[in-house]
Amino acid sequence: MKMKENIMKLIIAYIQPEKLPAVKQALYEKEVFKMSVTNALGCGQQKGYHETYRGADIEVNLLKKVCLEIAVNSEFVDSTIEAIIAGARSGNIGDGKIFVQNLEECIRIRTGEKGPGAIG
Amino acid sequence: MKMKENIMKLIIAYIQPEKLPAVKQALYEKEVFKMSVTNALGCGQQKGYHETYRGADIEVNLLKKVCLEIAVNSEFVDSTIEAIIAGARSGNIGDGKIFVQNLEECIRIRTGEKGPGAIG
Amino acid sequence: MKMKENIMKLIIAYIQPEKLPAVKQALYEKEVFKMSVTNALGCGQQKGYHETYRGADIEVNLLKKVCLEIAVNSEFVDSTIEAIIAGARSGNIGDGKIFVQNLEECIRIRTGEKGPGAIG
Amino acid sequence: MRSWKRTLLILAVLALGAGAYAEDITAADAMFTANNIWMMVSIFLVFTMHLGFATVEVGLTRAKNTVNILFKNTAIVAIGLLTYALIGFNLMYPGDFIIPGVFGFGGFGIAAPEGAAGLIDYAGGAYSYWTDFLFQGMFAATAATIVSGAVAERIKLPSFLIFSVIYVAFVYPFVGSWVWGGGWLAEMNFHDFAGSTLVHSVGGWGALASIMLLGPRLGKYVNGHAKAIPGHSMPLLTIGVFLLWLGWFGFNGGSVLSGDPGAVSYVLVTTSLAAAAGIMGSMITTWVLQKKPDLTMVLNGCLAGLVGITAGADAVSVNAAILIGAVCGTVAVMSVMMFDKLKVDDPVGATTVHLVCGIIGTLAVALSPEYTLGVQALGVLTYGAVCFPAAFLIMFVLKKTLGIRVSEEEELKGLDIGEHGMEAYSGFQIFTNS
Amino acid sequence: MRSWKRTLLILAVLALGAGAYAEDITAADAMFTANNIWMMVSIFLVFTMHLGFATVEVGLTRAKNTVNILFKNTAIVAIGLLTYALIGFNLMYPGDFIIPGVFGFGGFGIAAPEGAAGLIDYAGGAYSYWTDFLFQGMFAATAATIVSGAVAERIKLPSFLIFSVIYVAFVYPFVGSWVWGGGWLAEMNFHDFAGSTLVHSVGGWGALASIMLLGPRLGKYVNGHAKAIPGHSMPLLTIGVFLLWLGWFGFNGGSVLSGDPGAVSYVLVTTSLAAAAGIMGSMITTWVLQKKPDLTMVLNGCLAGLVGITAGADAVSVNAAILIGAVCGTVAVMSVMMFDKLKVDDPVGATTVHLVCGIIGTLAVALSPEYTLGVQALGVLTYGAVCFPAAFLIMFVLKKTLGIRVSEEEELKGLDIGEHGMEAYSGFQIFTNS
Amino acid sequence: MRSWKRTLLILAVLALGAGAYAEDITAADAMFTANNIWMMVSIFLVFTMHLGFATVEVGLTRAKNTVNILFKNTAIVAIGLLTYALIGFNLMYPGDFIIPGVFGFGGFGIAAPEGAAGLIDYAGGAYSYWTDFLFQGMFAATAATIVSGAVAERIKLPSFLIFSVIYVAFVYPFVGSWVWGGGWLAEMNFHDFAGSTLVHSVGGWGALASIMLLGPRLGKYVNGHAKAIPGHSMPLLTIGVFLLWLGWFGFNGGSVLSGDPGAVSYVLVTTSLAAAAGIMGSMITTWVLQKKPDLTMVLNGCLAGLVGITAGADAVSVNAAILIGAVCGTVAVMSVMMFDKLKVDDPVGATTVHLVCGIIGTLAVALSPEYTLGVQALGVLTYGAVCFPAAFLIMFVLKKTLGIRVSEEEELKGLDIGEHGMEAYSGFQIFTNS
Ligand SMILES: Nc1ncnc2c1ncn2[C@@H]1O[C@H](COP(=O)(O)OP(=O)(O)O)[C@@H](O)[C@H]1O
Ligand SMILES: Nc1ncnc2c1ncn2[C@@H]1O[C@H](COP(=O)(O)OP(=O)(O)O)[C@@H](O)[C@H]1O
Ligand SMILES: Nc1ncnc2c1ncn2[C@@H]1O[C@H](COP(=O)(O)OP(=O)(O)O)[C@@H](O)[C@H]1O
Repeated sequence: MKMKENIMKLIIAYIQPEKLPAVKQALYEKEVFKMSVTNALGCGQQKGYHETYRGADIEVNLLKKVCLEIAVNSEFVDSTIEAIIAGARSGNIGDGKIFVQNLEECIRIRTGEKGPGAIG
Repeated sequence: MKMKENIMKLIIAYIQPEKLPAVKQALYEKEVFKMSVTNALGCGQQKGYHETYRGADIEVNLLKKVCLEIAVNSEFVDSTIEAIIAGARSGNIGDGKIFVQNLEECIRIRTGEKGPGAIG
Repeated sequence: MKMKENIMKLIIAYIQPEKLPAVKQALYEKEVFKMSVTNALGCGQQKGYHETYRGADIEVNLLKKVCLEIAVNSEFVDSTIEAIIAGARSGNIGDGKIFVQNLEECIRIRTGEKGPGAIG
Repeated sequence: MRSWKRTLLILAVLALGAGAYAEDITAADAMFTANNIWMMVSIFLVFTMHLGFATVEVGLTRAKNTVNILFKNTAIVAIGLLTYALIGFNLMYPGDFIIPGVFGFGGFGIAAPEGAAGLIDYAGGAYSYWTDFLFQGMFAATAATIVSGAVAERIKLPSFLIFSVIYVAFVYPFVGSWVWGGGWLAEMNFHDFAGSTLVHSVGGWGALASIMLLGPRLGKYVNGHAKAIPGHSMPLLTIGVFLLWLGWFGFNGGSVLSGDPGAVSYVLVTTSLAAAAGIMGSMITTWVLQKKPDLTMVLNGCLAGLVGITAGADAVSVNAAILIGAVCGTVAVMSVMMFDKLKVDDPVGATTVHLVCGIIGTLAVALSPEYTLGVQALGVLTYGAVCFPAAFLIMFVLKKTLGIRVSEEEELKGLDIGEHGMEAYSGFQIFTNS
Repeated sequence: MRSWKRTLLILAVLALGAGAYAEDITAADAMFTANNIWMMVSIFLVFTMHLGFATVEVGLTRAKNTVNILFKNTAIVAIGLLTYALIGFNLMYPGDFIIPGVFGFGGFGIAAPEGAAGLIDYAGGAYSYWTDFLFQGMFAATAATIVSGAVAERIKLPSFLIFSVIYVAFVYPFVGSWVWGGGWLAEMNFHDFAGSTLVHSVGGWGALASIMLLGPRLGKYVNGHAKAIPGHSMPLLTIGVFLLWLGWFGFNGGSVLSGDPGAVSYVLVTTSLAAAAGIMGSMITTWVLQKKPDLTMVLNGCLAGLVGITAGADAVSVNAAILIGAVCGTVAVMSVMMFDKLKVDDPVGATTVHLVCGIIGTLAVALSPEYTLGVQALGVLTYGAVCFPAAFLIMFVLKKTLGIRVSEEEELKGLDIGEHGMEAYSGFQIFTNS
Repeated sequence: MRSWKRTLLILAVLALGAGAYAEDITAADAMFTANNIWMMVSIFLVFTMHLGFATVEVGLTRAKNTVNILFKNTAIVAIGLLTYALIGFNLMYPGDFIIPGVFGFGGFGIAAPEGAAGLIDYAGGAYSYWTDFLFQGMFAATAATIVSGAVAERIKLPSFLIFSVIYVAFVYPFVGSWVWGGGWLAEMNFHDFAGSTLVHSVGGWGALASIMLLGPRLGKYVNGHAKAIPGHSMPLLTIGVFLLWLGWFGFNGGSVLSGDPGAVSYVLVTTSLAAAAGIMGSMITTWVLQKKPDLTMVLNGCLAGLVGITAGADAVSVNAAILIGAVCGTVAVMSVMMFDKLKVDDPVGATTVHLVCGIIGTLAVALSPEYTLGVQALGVLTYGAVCFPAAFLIMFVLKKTLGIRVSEEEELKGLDIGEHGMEAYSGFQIFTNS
């Protein structure tokens, strides 16, 4: 177990929805082609906004974000992170976060193939 | 590596959708302001319900849930968990679960800042 | 910590949406009843498709997938993985991936119960 | 579609020499046919309003209560027509009164007078008996539909249906007889052309009484101030408002009760300009008060203008019509906010549009020299004094017996699952936590 | 809009002295104009039904097949009108028959008789030739539209279009000529006022034959019992049903084939009350059988009542109309369940609404003393005996040649991507796994 | 609805002996009533088109800009009617010109001529003054609505509203007077029956000028070639197209300016067949060019056929109508692709449908022997030469002053949040990253 732990990582990134195309582009350039995307709502330093609907107060503090999950072998971690930052940074609050976790195992359903080889 | 592992945690909680406002409130009180939310479908002890649609049987066993992901520094883990429980518990089946994982790394996209400092 | 680490795992699987019923069925047979489901978009070997909309090119490379998250005690890991594969494999590109991670802790919100006992 | 009979007819005609069959047609017959066609067109337009109400109410509420609202609005149309056939029509147009000018009843069920009496002679060649019934019947359901929007997202289905039956079968036609049935208010020259008061206020008072007893939706008023609960479909809302405007052409235009070209087309013009002015008035007001112009307010403003002109569409000048529309549109925006201040939770603004603007419109009839503010005000007060207590009583009894409010859990999960066991948008990912 | 010509006209008029121009207008002209306006209004209403069908079918099916259904329903309207102009009209109304009472053909294309023969004399002053064609043409497409709903979510687009062309161009007008064309059933005094049988059953038989050959949708019947496949938009469904009711005013009201005030307004009343009774009947039935009242059943019940009254709207009493509506509404709920028991998968309940209730309605005409149950039953059987095999044959040939069912993979991904390469709700998160 | 007055009337009648009241009704009165009813029905149909435009535009754009589009289309109707009442009507139908055949103005506001002059004598018994105003007024807003679709998803709300006011209040009626007002083009026998040029091209030229100044939406043209930006609701699009077709019955049918049975019903037939042919033509074309048939193209094709037939609906033969429809449908598909090649971004294809097919239709009038290609072409060129620069100028000034385009950030987040602070589909999970 121990070893593997260092071999594969799961990278989770929350970015601004409108940055998704740019991030995908940046990842492709780094030859990271595989990822999963979900849309999420985020709440952070970016304070959200106040609106009124029919005169009543509406406080939107859960902002639309996109969540990327990318499993990579450790040698790709840095380049993947760089790519995400390159694509997602605008310098404004709300740009988002990247989280990195260990991955114990990875299996390709189609082939049953396991481990690092199954990631790509 | 070892060390960091103990420094940052990723808390994943599945709760009843209608409890989200209460949980957010409870988290704010514990000064946990940052989180990501997605809506999910859950299936657990709570057995779901049977309905008929045009006379045909419809078994809904994937119930609407909300998923919270919160990255925190370890000293916040307990208070965060308490807050979630405080906000989400109704005592009924279906209240949900909290999962805790290690977090290897955290990066703030805007600044490139890394580690515990980037979490908050 | 160390110990627990080996006791509980979080299994994340990305599958084809249309396979969800089959996978659920397979999991039930292995007595895995608890899971969370979200829908995701995936991009992998499966190249997506080109269409034209009003004559303009539309490249869909984020394909609809379903994401399963299942927390299990380690003795269930293999049977769970087998069940997912059994339900999700079609032999075609796009079948998806399974990722396994360590789980540090698990809490049942309703009871406050912790650890392996709270998983099921 | 028995075209073959047609064929025979033609042969006959040709036999007689073309046009021969035409001899016995009189100008009065032709006029009767034309008038009646106009009234039938008005029936279709008023019918369309029920779809308009349904989509407006759905658009301004949450996805999780959509099926329930659609169900209520479908049921109401059926209830309205059937009870009106059984009782309402003869209660509202009793012919001669039992208590003079106050109460009369022509007996159960509907049946056309024999021969010409049910046709050309029924209304001086303006429309047939059956046309009259159906036109009036389409109006009847409206009063209950107005209530439906205000009580949306929290009322128990059976209680609402019972309320509707009673309100539509008895209250609406009973009070209606005082003016349109030729009762005492009519004799006092109270003027409510197409029903700012008789239809809209009657519904509005019912809505107000109901939501006062029902209380606000969960999460609407959080520690003392109003929180927004956004409607889930602006397209459905907009479709509804356009359909209502369209329907209003028949609601007001048909209320001329004949196809008289001058009278009807004038009513269509005042109606349209009031609606347009309502849009403009509310647009400016919402832009000023809310910084950003709120579509729901502008659409409410359009309806406000329409309700406002309904009482005097035939009587006021073109400029007065524009003024009435603009005032109603402006007031509508403020009124919606005011009701929120008063913690009276009305998801669709029914009380604002139908009650508040119904009153304004009824009073505004006095802009025409033929009518006096005093009598108009008397009418407004009378209807309030009768309809509010009546609705309150019915709802109160239901509250004490069947109960009128769904459980907190059901309200959170939504009435679609709770009352109907189904979703409005199966498969769609919708955040139900608000 | 050549208002300037108008101006000239006015000048002319003023020259002659006001009203002078009016001298040569006869009452018959005015009556003709009024009648024809009524028929044109009916055309618009029947046209609206096509939108109603489209939204009903979309609402009761899954989001992933929406584009395909909308496409089919749009194509059908075009196919219906064009084929009816080319062949249908002259096949359905041949004038004189080649095989007496059974088959006739007036030649290809449409052309109005010269002068008055195509105008006031064409139908005894009821409507013009062109009005007749368009009114009939709007009906034609309906038969195919009914099939469209039943075969939704699994049929191959090209095969469906070919089926529609043949069914609408040949089968519908051919069998229609037996009654409306003045054929043998008309001579036997078989009565189908607006088409419970000629339109709805003809469509219903086509639907039944098609879905029997097509088989149920994947996942509809899992180890022996029916699983629900919920429709994705209750608002669209409801919009559709209201539009269909609206359209029915023209479908039935226009079938009087003139603006006759008494006859038309009576038909509107029976039609409305039957629809209302259909809602009530189905509401009670679904509430009892399903514990919670199912909106889709109530809306089917409304359509069931409308289909039921279509055959006898002009002939039965008001009470009979309510009875027919209530019966059809009640039967509709049970019939939907029965077809599921029989594993005949009809996503929208077309066979129930149009076939089952079409038959009930046609037989119910015998409630009127003028008509006999025997002849009505004969008509029902005749149409079944001809249309079912005809539709079956066409579909069978298509199945053996082009194929009629999409691949399993396409069915799972949805026909929108498969047949059209597009999504109906781009950007929306929708679970496509059912 | 003062039925009691009715009652009195009836009593009176009975006193006089049945039918007595009928004596003073003339055939001309009846004809006037019938004609006017037809024109009022046309008003309702044209009104419905505004809802059609709104839903079409919403359906073809992204969810995040829905509120903004609905807001614009609601505002335009109000602006159209009010400005037309204030200025437009008297600018378009000045009666007598100041600059002969080119410019006239009848004064501000609307007021009916006294007595018969505003009624039966106003238009030779065809319709009343008020009917005329409202029918024309409903047309007016259309020109701006056409622009609205083309500039969707990126234009600043205030600038658009200002543009609309100017274009609708001045440009549209001014140029309209040249033909419908009896101006110089009318005198040259230029024929544009219901407005392929006067309404649709006028709107189309405005749209073209606007989008040229506005530029394409972000992400529409990526390194040189067009990317698809799919519309978010095919059901709304389809509802809109059906409503537009429905409305066109009044747009064209009402342009006969009387209920004349032969003329109107013929126009309805040519209109319907052209729409059907437009569907067929575009269906075949998209199927061939895009491999899979694109619903949005087919629906554009239907509108293309309708716009195409608008100029000659009364003048061309049935076969010519079908030809015109088929050609327009085919051209529409190619034209949409061509504009994309030219990097002129028109989200809804307004320039294709209204401008390109408006021109084709106007020229196609020459298929009728009464009119010459030369004059028709002259008309087309004239309107282009005036409207394009006019629209360009207005937009250009706005661009230099208020600005016409929202910020990039707002465009990405969507105009609903940006301009209105609200969402169209609250609660729904929608990917906003495209
Ligand atoms: N501690 C955290 N846990 C989970 N999600 C987070 C956390 N911090 C930030 N996020 C996600 O990242 C998004 C952007 O973070 P925010 O603090 O608003 O901007 P910045 O990172 O630039 O300060 C948030 O909306 C949220 O979705
Ligand atoms: N082992 C698990 N893996 C993933 N998700 C789970 C697991 N157990 C529970 N959940 C999530 O928590 C929700 C509530 O769990 P449930 O068992 O229904 O209630 P309780 O935890 O009160 O017994 C489920 O719907 C599911 O979303
Ligand atoms: N490295 C990865 N990181 C995250 N998600 C992945 C990764 N690889 C695959 N996936 C998910 O699995 C899905 C199927 O993967 P794909 O490569 O298309 O098929 P296969 O695994 O059969 O080659 C993808 O659409 C994506 O959602």
